[in-house]
Formats: sequence, C-alpha cells, structure tokens
Amino acid sequence: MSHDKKQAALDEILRSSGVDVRKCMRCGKCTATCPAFDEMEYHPHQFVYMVEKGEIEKLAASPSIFKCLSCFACMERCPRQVEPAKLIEAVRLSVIREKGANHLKPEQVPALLDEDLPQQAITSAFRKYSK
Amino acid sequence: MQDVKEFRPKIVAFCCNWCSYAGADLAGSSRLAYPADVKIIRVPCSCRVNPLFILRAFQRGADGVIMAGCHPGDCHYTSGNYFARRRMTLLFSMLDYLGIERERTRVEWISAAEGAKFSKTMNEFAATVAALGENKRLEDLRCKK
Amino acid sequence: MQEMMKKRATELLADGTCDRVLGWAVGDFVYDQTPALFRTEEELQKGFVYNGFSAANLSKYLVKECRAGGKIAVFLKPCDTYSFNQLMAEHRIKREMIYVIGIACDGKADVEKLKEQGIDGITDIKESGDSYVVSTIYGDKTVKKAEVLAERCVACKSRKHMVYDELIGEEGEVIADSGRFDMVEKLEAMTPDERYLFWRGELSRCIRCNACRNVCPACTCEQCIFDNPRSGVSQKAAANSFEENMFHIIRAFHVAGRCTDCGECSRVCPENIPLHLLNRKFIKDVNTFYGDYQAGEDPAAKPPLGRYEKNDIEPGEAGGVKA
Amino acid sequence: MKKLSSAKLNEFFAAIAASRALYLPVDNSRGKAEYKKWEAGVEMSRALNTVRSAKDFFFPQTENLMEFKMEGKKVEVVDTRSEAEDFVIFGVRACDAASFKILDSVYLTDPVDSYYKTRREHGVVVTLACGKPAETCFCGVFGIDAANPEGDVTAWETEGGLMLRANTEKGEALLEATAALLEEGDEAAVQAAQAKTREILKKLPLSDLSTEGLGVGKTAELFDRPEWKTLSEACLGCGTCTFVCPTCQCYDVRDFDTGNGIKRFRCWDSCMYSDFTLMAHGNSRNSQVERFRQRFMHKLVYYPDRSGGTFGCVGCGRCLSRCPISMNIVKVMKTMGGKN
Amino acid sequence: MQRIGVFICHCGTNIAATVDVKAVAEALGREPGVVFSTDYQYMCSESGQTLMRDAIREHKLTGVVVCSCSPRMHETTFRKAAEKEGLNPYMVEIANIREQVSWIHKDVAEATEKAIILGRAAIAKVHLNKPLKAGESPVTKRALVIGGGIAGIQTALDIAEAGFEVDIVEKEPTIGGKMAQIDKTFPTLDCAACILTPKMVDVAQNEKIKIFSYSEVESVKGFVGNFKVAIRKKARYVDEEKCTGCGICTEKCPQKKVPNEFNMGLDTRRAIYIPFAQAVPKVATIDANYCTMMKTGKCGVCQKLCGAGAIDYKQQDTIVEREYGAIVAATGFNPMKPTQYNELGYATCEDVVTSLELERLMNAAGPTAGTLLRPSDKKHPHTIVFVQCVGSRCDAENEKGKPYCSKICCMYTAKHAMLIREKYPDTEVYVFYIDVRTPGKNFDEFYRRAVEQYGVHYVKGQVGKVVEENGVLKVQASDLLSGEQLHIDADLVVLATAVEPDKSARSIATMLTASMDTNDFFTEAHAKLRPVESPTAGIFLSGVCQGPKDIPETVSQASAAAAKVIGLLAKDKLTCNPCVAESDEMLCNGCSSCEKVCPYGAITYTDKEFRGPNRTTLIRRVASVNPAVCQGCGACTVACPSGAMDLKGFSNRQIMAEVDAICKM
Repeated sequence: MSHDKKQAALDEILRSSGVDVRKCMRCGKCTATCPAFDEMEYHPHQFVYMVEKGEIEKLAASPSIFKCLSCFACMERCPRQVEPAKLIEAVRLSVIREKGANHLKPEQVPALLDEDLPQQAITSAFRKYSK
Repeated sequence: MQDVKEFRPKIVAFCCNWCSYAGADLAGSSRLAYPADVKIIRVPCSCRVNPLFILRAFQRGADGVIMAGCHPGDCHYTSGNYFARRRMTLLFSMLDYLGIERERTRVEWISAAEGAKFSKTMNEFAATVAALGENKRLEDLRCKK
Repeated sequence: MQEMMKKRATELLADGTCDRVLGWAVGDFVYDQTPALFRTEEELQKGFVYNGFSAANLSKYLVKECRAGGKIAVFLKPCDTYSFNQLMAEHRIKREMIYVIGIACDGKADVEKLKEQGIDGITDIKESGDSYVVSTIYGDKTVKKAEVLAERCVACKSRKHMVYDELIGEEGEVIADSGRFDMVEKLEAMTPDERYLFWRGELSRCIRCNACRNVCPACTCEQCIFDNPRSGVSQKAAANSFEENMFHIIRAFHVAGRCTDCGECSRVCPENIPLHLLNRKFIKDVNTFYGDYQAGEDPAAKPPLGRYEKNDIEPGEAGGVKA
Repeated sequence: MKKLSSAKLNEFFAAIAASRALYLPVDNSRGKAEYKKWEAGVEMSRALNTVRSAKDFFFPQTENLMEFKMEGKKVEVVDTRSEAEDFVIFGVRACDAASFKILDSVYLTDPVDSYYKTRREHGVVVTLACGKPAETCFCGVFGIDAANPEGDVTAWETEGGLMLRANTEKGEALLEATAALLEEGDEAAVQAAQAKTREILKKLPLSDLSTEGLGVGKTAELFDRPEWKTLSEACLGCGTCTFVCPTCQCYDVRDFDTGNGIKRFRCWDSCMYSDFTLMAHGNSRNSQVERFRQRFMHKLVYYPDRSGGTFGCVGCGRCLSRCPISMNIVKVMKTMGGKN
Repeated sequence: MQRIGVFICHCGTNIAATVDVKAVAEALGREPGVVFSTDYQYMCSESGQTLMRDAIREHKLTGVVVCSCSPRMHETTFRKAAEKEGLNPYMVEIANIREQVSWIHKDVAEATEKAIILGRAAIAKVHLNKPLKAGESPVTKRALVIGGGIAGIQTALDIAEAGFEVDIVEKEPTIGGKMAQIDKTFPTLDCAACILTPKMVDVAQNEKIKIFSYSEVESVKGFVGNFKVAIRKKARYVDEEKCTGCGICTEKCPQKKVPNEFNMGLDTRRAIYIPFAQAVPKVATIDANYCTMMKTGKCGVCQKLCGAGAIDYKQQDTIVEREYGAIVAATGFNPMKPTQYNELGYATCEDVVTSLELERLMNAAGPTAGTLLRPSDKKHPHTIVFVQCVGSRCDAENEKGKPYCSKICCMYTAKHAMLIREKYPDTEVYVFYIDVRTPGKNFDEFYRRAVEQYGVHYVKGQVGKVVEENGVLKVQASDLLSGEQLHIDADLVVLATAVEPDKSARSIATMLTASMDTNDFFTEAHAKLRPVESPTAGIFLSGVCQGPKDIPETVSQASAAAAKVIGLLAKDKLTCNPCVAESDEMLCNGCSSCEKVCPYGAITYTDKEFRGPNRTTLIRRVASVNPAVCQGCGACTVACPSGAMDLKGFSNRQIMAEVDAICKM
C-alpha cells in the first residue's frame, strides 16, 4: 500500500471511530478485561497501538476484528477514554463495506449457534454483517 | 522618479511586567531585532490595560496596538490575563463590528523565556500593520500635524 | 388595565405598603407620558396613565428614590424587571424599600412609526382591539398596533417578569426566538467597509446629548468618566468622528455583560441612532463565547466580565465576524 | 413677489449652488430631515422640520477658537479664524427664523461675538412658510406667524410653484442672481396658501396655550413655586432639549491637548448638565430641580426681562417630540402660567 | 510643574554605540519640565549614582528619568540612590533604551529617535508621578496551621522553634494524620509510629503550640498579618482539661460495635474512644452517633467510671476567636474509595482492600496485631495481587478517576511487596503496573530490591477483572510484554488507589480566598519559585493539600512553609507595595464589579455618609482597598466603569500620558 493510501485508510478509521489513539497510556486494562482474549490474534491494546502506527491493513486482514463481542468492557474500563471497541468497530465496518466482503453470510449464522453462546454475542454478531 | 516615502506605522505594545516585558528584555539581550516602530509601555499585568488606552493610542496616531501578557494560567496575579482576554475579545469584536480593521489589534501571550517569540510577534505585527497603511478609521485629525 | 393599576396603587398607598407610586403621567397628546411619582389617590386619579405608549423604563429612577427614603411602589414591564434585577445585583437599589408590581405588556407603540405613516396633527389616540384609532386635526385614522410596534418590542426577548411582588395581568414567557440578533447578524455578514460606512452614517449624527447614557439603567455612575475632567477622557461634544466612536464604544463596553437590552437608548435617541445594536453585539458575543447570559435574569449570576474559563476563546479567534 | 415653477426648482438650487454652498433639509437614512449641502440629485425633504435646528449654521456645536502650538518649551499662539464662505440656507421655518433674532440679541450686542457675526454676515436665509404644522407646534403663542416667516427671502409652496419674496438686501441680491429662472408671482396665491395654513394653525391642540403669568417681572413669583420639584422629578439631565432647541445659546470653552499643543474650542453646553457653569467652588446649581428651573425660567422669564418681553422660545416643538421623558416647555407653561 | 532631571546612560558602548546619547540628552533637555539633562558612561556605577544625587540636590529635582537598561535591572538601584538624596523613590522612571533600543536596532538615526521617544514617554509619566509611600500594617505574631498531620506538625514545630506561637486546628480527636496509620516508611523501612509519635509529643509539650483537636475552622477574616479566625471546637462530651487519658471508659463502654476509622473500619471500637494509644491529646471522645446515653438517655457507664469527672453529656460546640499573622493550610489527603470500579470487586469482595487498609492489616497496633490475615476468613494469604494506578492517571473526561499521578503508590507498593515477601516467604506477590515511577533518593534501588532480592513478580499490564469464587479471588489480567492474559487465583488483592485532597479543603480554600486547581489541590503562588505560598498573601501551603507527595517531601515542604511563615512573623510591620489600587469614594458606585475580579479579596465595601447637594446627606456603598492585601495587578481599575478605581504608580492618566508621548505626531 502506498504511503498516501495508508494515510487515507488511517484517517478514515480515526474519523469514523472518533477515537484519539494518542490518549492511550498502554496500561493494558482493555486487554486484561477482554472476554474474547483467547480467540484473538491481536488484542485490544494492540488494536490501539497498530492504529497509532497506521497498520490498518494488517488489522483489517486479521480475523480478530470479528472475534470482538462488542461487549464494550474495554470502553467502559479504559481510564483514558480511548475506547478500543470503537476502533475495532470502525475497522470491521471498513472491511464489510467493501462490496461482498462479508465475513459471514447471514444464512451461515444459524449453523454456528450453540447453546453456550451468550445472547449478547448473538445480537452483536448481527451487528457485524451488512444489511 | 519621485521617491515615495515608505510608510512606517506607529505601534504601541502594552506589555505586562512579569512575562512579556521580560520577554522583550530577553529579545533585547538576545539581539533579536524588531522594527523601531514598536514602542513598549510597561503595565503591571495585562488586566491593567483599559480599552480606553487602546482607543487613546489610535486617537493619538497609533496604527496598531498589541497587548502582550503571561500565558493563560501563568499570570503573576493568577487570574489577570484571563480577565484581560475576555475584555480584549469583546473590544476587538466591537472594533471589527464597527468596520475597523481587526488586524490593527492583537493579543499575544509571551513568557519571559520567549524572547524569540516576542521578536517574531512584533515583526509580524509591524508587517501586518504596515500593509494596512495608516489608521484612518479611528483617527483624530486634531492630533495630526 | 389602567384602572386596575390605579386601583391597586390607591390600595397600596392606603394600606401603607408604600408612600409613593412610580408610574406614568398623562401628557398633551396621549403618547407624551412622563414618568411620575404619585403620592395621593387624587394625584392618581388626575394624572395616572397606562396604555400602549407608556414606554419609559422606570427602574432607573429607583436609584434616586431609594436614597430619598420611604417605601416606593413601582410598575415594571417584563423588560424593566431585568433592569431592576441588574440594579439589585449592583447594589444600586434596595429591594426592601421597593414594592414591585409587575405589569403584563404586549409591546409599546412608537409614535414615530405613526408619523411615518403620514399621520400628523395628533389630538388623541384610542385603543380598539388590535388597532389604534388616531384623531388628528386632519381627521381620524386607524392603524394596526402591529404596524406601529416599537422596534425593541418587535424583537421582545421576554414577556416574563424576572421579579415582582405582585402581578397585574397575565404572565408571559421568555421568548427564545425573539430574533433580536437578526440585525446584528446582518451587520456581521457585511464586509468591514460596509459596516464602517453603516456605523459612520449612524454615529455621525450623534449630538452627544447623553440621552442614551442618562436614560440607561446600567449607566448609574456617580459621575461618568466622560463628564469627569480628571479622567483625562472627558468630552462635552463629539468634536469629530473619533470622539463619536470613542463615546459609544466605551459606553457599550462599560455596560457589556450588564446591559439588560431594554432598548431605552435607541428609544430616546433624538437622532434615531440604533444604539441598541452596539449593546446587542456584546450580548450576542457573550452568548457565543461564554455561554448564554442575560444580565438581569438572575441577580446572583456572576457577570461574564467578572469571571473566566481557562479555555476561553482567544481575542484573535473571536475578533472576526464568525468565531 | 417672484414665482419659481416647480419644474425649475432644481435649476434654481443649481444656480445658487454654483456660487456658494446651499444647504437644505434632506431626508437621512432614518427618514428624518437634516440640513445637507445641496448637490445634483439631492432631493429636498418633505418633512415639516429638521431634527436639529438651523442655528447650527451660525452657532455650530463645536468651533475652534484658537490654538497654542508647543515645541519643547516654546509656546506660540495661533489665530485659527479664517474668512468664512458665503452660504444659503433654504427651507428654514418661521420658528427657526425667529430664533436667529434671539441668538442675534445675545451674540451681536456688545461684546460682539466675532465668530458668530462672521457666519451671520455670510449666510442668506430663505424661509419656507409651513403648510402642514404638527400637533407639537406652538409658535403662534409667541407671535410668530408660520404662514409668513421672516428671513432674507420668504417662500410659499403654492400649486403653481414656489412664491418668493425678498425681505432684505441680501435676499434681493439672491433673487437677482437667479432672476433668469423666476417670473413675476401673484400675491393672491400666497394669500390663499397663508389662509389655508392659518386655518390649520387655529385647530392645533396647543393653539390656545397662553403666556399669561409668565414673562417680564415674574421671577419672584415663580422662582420658589413648589411645582418645579414635581415637574423636574423625571428629568434625566440629558442635553437633548437644549441641543435640538433653536434658541439655546450656551457654550463651554474647552482645551484639547493634541500632544503638540492645545486646541481651544467652544462647544454647546446644556444648563441641564451637572457640570454646567462649573466653577472652582463647585456648581452653582446643585440639583436637577435647580437646573431644570434655570432652563425654563431663562426661556420664559429671564430672557423676556432683558429683551423687552420677547420670550426665549419660538414654539418649534422639537423638545416636545425629542425629550426622552416627554417633559417640556409646554407642560411647564401650563403648570406655571395661565390661570395660576 | 515638576523639575525633572534626565540621565542618559552609555552603558559603555552597549547603548552609546547605537544611540547618539548626546543628541538624546539634548533633545530631552528641551522637553517641558526638564531642568537638567546629561549623559554618562555608566549611570549604575557609584560615580553615576553620585552624578544623579548631585543633580537632584543642585537642581532641586522633583523627578528623575534615567534612560538606560531595563527597569527590571536597575530601577531599584536608581530609586534607592534618589531616596538617599531625599527624593521619593517613586519619582524615578526608567526609559529602557538598551534592551528595547540599542540592542535590537542597528541604524543610529532610527535608534536615537526611538530613544528620544521612549525618554519623552518616561518624562510624560514622571510629570504625573506622585510620591508614594509604602503603607505599613502590624503583624500578629502567631500562626495558624490547619491540619495536624505530619505536614502540620512539622510546620508548627519549626515555627514554634523560632519562638512564635502556633495553633493547630485538627478536625479529628488527635493529631497525627495519615502517617499515624502507616506501618513502615519507604525506602528505609523504619516504623512510622516510631518517628511520628515523638514529634506528636513534642507538639503537645511545646509551650508555644496550642492544639485545637476535634475542631474546625469556622470563618476567616482579615488579611496578611491580621487574620481573625473563628474556630469551632466540636463537643467531645469529655472535658479535655479533666480527662487523664486513663482509658477506663474506652474499655468499659458497653457500645462495642462502632466501626474503627483508625483501622479503616477493619475492626470496631467503643462509643467513647481514644483513636490510638499514642494519641495527642490523649483525651477520650464520645461518638454521639453511637453513644447509648446520648441516644436514649440511659447508660452513663463512662460517667460513673470516670474518676476525673470529665464526662459531660451536655457539652456544646464552642467558638473560639483567635488572631493570626499567617495561616498554613495542611489539610492533607485521603485515599480514594475505589467503589466505582465494579470490575475490581472492592465493594463486593472483602479480600479486595486498599493499600492503606493493608497498612493496618500489617501494623502491630492494627486489627490483626501485625499478622497479615485476610479480612474474610482471617487466614494467611498465599497469593497477593497488587494493582497500581487505581483512579490515578485517568483522562480528564473520565468521571471515575483523577488525571494526576498520585506519586507515592509505586513506592509504597514496593514496600508492601517487600515486607510481605520478607515476613512470609511462601507468599507469591504480583504487582500489575503501567509504569514504575521511582524518582527519589534510593527509590529505584528500593524497587529493584523488591524485584531482585525479594522476587516480587512485576507484571507490565493491568488487572481487568476480579471475581470471588469460593473464597478465591479470580484475577484476570494482561501481561503486555508476553502478550498473554493471565488468570491468577489470589487470596488478597490490594488496590493502590489515588490520593485525593481532603473534602474539607475546598471550603477552607474559599474561606482563605486561596485558589485551587480543578482537582481541589491548593494552587501555589508560583509553580517553581513560590511553591509553598498561596497567591493570597499570608496563606502558606504544607503537604499533600498542594499536590501528591511522600513523607520526606511533605516534611521538606512543611519546613519551607514554616520558614516563610517565620520570615513573615519576624517582621513587626509589613511594608506594602505602594503601587496598589485606590478607590475614589466620590466616584465609586459600590457596584461590586471590582471585587469580582480581585484575586486577593482586597476590596471591601462599607456604607458611608456623604454630603449631598443642598446640605443633604446620603449614604452610599463604596469600595475600599486594603493596601496590605492588594498586589497591584490593576484588574479592578478596568472593571470599574466610573473610573473610581485607579492604580498608584500606573494610573490611568500616567499610562495615557505615555501613550500620548509615544504616538505624538
């Protein structure tokens, strides 16, 4: 990706999320609190740092963005109001807005349901798929 | 060709004793030049600057008036520059409302350590005012020779 | 309304609530009313008047009256109560000496507007519903009240009294969308050159009669700096354009954050200079820069120039038309 | 009697303005009449009268008297008077025309005020008879005839045009100079116009105002009347009445420090001001009652005392319409004079 | 007309090389009022000053203008010289023709012209100068210290040592403050009580010090040197003079179930109590909220038992009025209660404690007599997790926490970890940190010892969740360096919560008209150069009330504040800056505009009688400025619409005269 394109992708994420990544003091409380930690390749604090470094492409390519439950624990507990969940949501949206780039199709969802899946996860799962 | 005399603006700078006047001293001891058109009046604090003084300067022939004080939060008297800031905000807004060139007035916060900023600010301001030309809109013809 | 007010005034005098009532006295042509003190029922019956032309803001007289002692009842229109509060806030009047009778107001007529309609030789004016029937030596004419409503009342900011001991008539509301800043905005939208010409055109007519200052309920200085030879800026006449500007800028600045926007300055200007536009500019600026504030709304509120925020707008950012 | 057809009015103005400044009432941005210098395209106002009176031409609000130039420790006195230029004021009403006589009686009697005198000598006054007086008019009370004003030239508006009559040499010279545009006028048209005006004058609400009980020799009787207190109670102490008044003649002499010297000038003063005639010991009139009384006693008693009965008011009505609190000489006359 | 002398300094060649000093002297000599004008090589030298003094004498000068370097350099020099010759020092003005002219301009003609103009402005000002005399106000030679913690104690002792009287007002029944609750101190690990209690005894025994314990400041009036303070002595229902502190009442009181605040509520005390054994004053206090006698009128055990007859159930609050010359705020801090952090379980799990609670759990005089037992089951904890920065270093928008670093937590946590590992080597200790901040003498060495010598597990990361399951605290945390999420079964979790200023500080600041920052810490007069003074004259700051700090820093600041107080009290009279505001009562409207912008509370209003017109009198509200309090900023002069308020030495007329001279065409 060219430098300009990289910058454009970064600007778009920052704009659409409204997050100021520079506020992060790297305490890791977001990651400490994340219920989906084990599923993730990159963790919430890494999200913030990667966005700060402009590594949007790497993030967008990671399945981690679809592992986030959107439980907002990281946002609630972040002492610096960085709101990692908003970043994750922004990156996710940037991916699924690409035509046909849905991670899953709605019809694939029922098959993936199991009894232990929390209701919140199901609801938030639907938020991740385009209409 | 006739030699047209270059316009030299008259500029009055109100400087607070604790920060900006000291900043001007530093500019001086660092030999950082700014136009001789700028003349400084020392006041204890920017909050001592009465809008009357600013209008008075224009009346008496000033082409530009600048007020310099401590950075907000650094006032020697804790809050003076905050009050000064509100007063000047309103005064400048009113001058602009009356159609008087807003570039003729300026407020700048200059600390005792900012000799370079003092010199830069005065150079800039003098250039801006020189570009505007003579103050006509707030002049008092009786005070002109 | 007038009769109700007369009745209450008479009662208040009789029961000792007050020893004098400040109201308006009849003139020769209905519209030329003079603020007056009424001390007896007889005086009230003979001279008390209240109608669409009772325009004067009586609050400022209370400064003088409080010094005279006794207890004063005063009739205040909604806009006058703002001035009253401001005078209270500045310790210029003593609340305990004053009995405030709030009176409902649906706007005052401007006799100049009547005359602009070509009505001359007025001998009498009668209210009739939403109209005035004007008798003149050239015959009767009827005009709609709305057409001759004073400019300040067209953009009335509040029909609600900020203070009263009793109320006559129905209480109104604060009018949020009064449009009182429309003209200020129009001026702001002009180029500086246009604004300069506009204000030169207006202020050059100033004859420095001090009517604006002397009627202003915010201008209650023991001695105005412009009258004080020791101030170094005293003036008796606007000798040139600078002095015209100087007087009005400084006056506006001195009442900034204190002006209750009662509009008396413009009402009394013999040269019809729209002086309220200067004060409104400051009111608007204060609202924009420091949050909504109307002097006289709350006598306990800290005035905008008597407080600050650490992140206030910088003069350089605010000097322009738009923040 | 000369006649100027309506069509030639502008030509007439142009002819006068060709040789000297011509001032006439013009509507300003607020629709109010004020005297402006005529130039092509300027329309005369239809208003009954100007906001400020015509006295400004002879007795301007501010006027430089002299100058002191300073250079270091040297002081030089400079006479700043320059030869005044000729001018014509057109459209002066009867009241204002009468006011000039009052001003003259002050400024042209010994010691003569040279500043005033020069202006007076250089000005030609063309008066215009009133056609539609207002309710605030009461010039008749003081023997002024709005239908037959004084002045160097008197003009009447009639259907056929303007009728002009020269009353003085200066007036005759003016009509002489513009003779090419004028034709012989008809007295009858003037009389008709006058009759019409006089009919209206009779109907004015203040037409029955009386000067009885006022005037010469009434000082002792009126000075301590208790009504002064109630009348002045609402007075704001502003200078509006004095500054719009055609007969108020008081001034203050002030010095303005320019930084290079002093400009000594005079400017209108108002007896309503707290610092009027301020002296080293303080003010001679300490309260507004006294100042208020001074103004009206001057107009209604002191001046008549000194001028053989002529009142110091011409009934123009400006103070009636301009006073911020609608207190005025008529209310004073009604309270202090008449039946009392 | 003044008789002004003008002196142009060459400053060697500093000025003379760029400014034609002779031409300046000549031009200024022509100005009105100037009777003498000369130039000289070095005006500030002894001979230059002599030249000036001779001229003052010979030419009977009433005013002096020196055109030289910045007034910030030599204004005082020249004013002193003039004063020696009998001229009022404030009749001397400086035109700065070095920093503002010769050093920044190259063109001689231009520089000379500017020097002349600046000289003219100074002359114009001197024409309007008036001799000013610094006012004087007496100093009450007694200080008040608000707060009896280590800061207040140290300040009081130092002031008393210098021979001045000091009062300490402490709202609790005893002095000692937070330090009394602490077990050991870092980085030396000595016992806090061992070093604090002797100081408390010193205070009690010092004849110069008077302790108002269980008392609060009710109101403060006056100004520097002359404060009048009302102190409310809260009723403790025990006569302080009679009580011997024998403690029988505190043992026999039947009401045993009162949470013991000294032990952070970890155990209970009686309704009549002495907070701890070494309390000063050692006097019992009845807690009226719990006392059966006070609540029901039935009991009276303590009264019956008290041999000294000190119990007085009818005691009332009393107000004591005292005068002081200086006041020291030493109001201290409290650790934040972290109940807002649900995820950390403080509100729900008994075994999640704050660091100060841990201090009590480790203290020999604490509820467990010094054996570390966890609150829930009184068992030894084997795995302990420490969480740093709880409520500190939060974003300004964050409502739960504070934006500042609490400064002491890193060090005391290292201390705790070390002490635990020392005493209970079988305990695993984890410390979750964001940064470990150890700037201080022997501080980093201390921390490294905790890691290297004591094997404390320092983990870069934060704890996300603490949940109790069957008596085990399940701790979920991040280890950012390994990228792992840790799950630790802990027995005890210790939260290093933010320090916050004591709640009483805000109202005290208001009474003192001392400014505070948004976090309710007192603001210092200058962050660098006047760190122990409030901008309000006569108010000094000691300890954490000014900002987070540890014990040695607190003690240093306490002594520094004491030194400032001593400096003030050592004076018999205070000389005030004569360039202060002054209100012209004839012009004053009494509108209070000036008062609202005065940072020092120097303006007060009185109703005064004036002569009205025609032999009447009228009473008007007018402002007056206390010259001892006014610092001369001039904010009031602009707020005043009538021009009644003016500033001496920088009057409206003077400044306008300078403007005129500078702008003159």
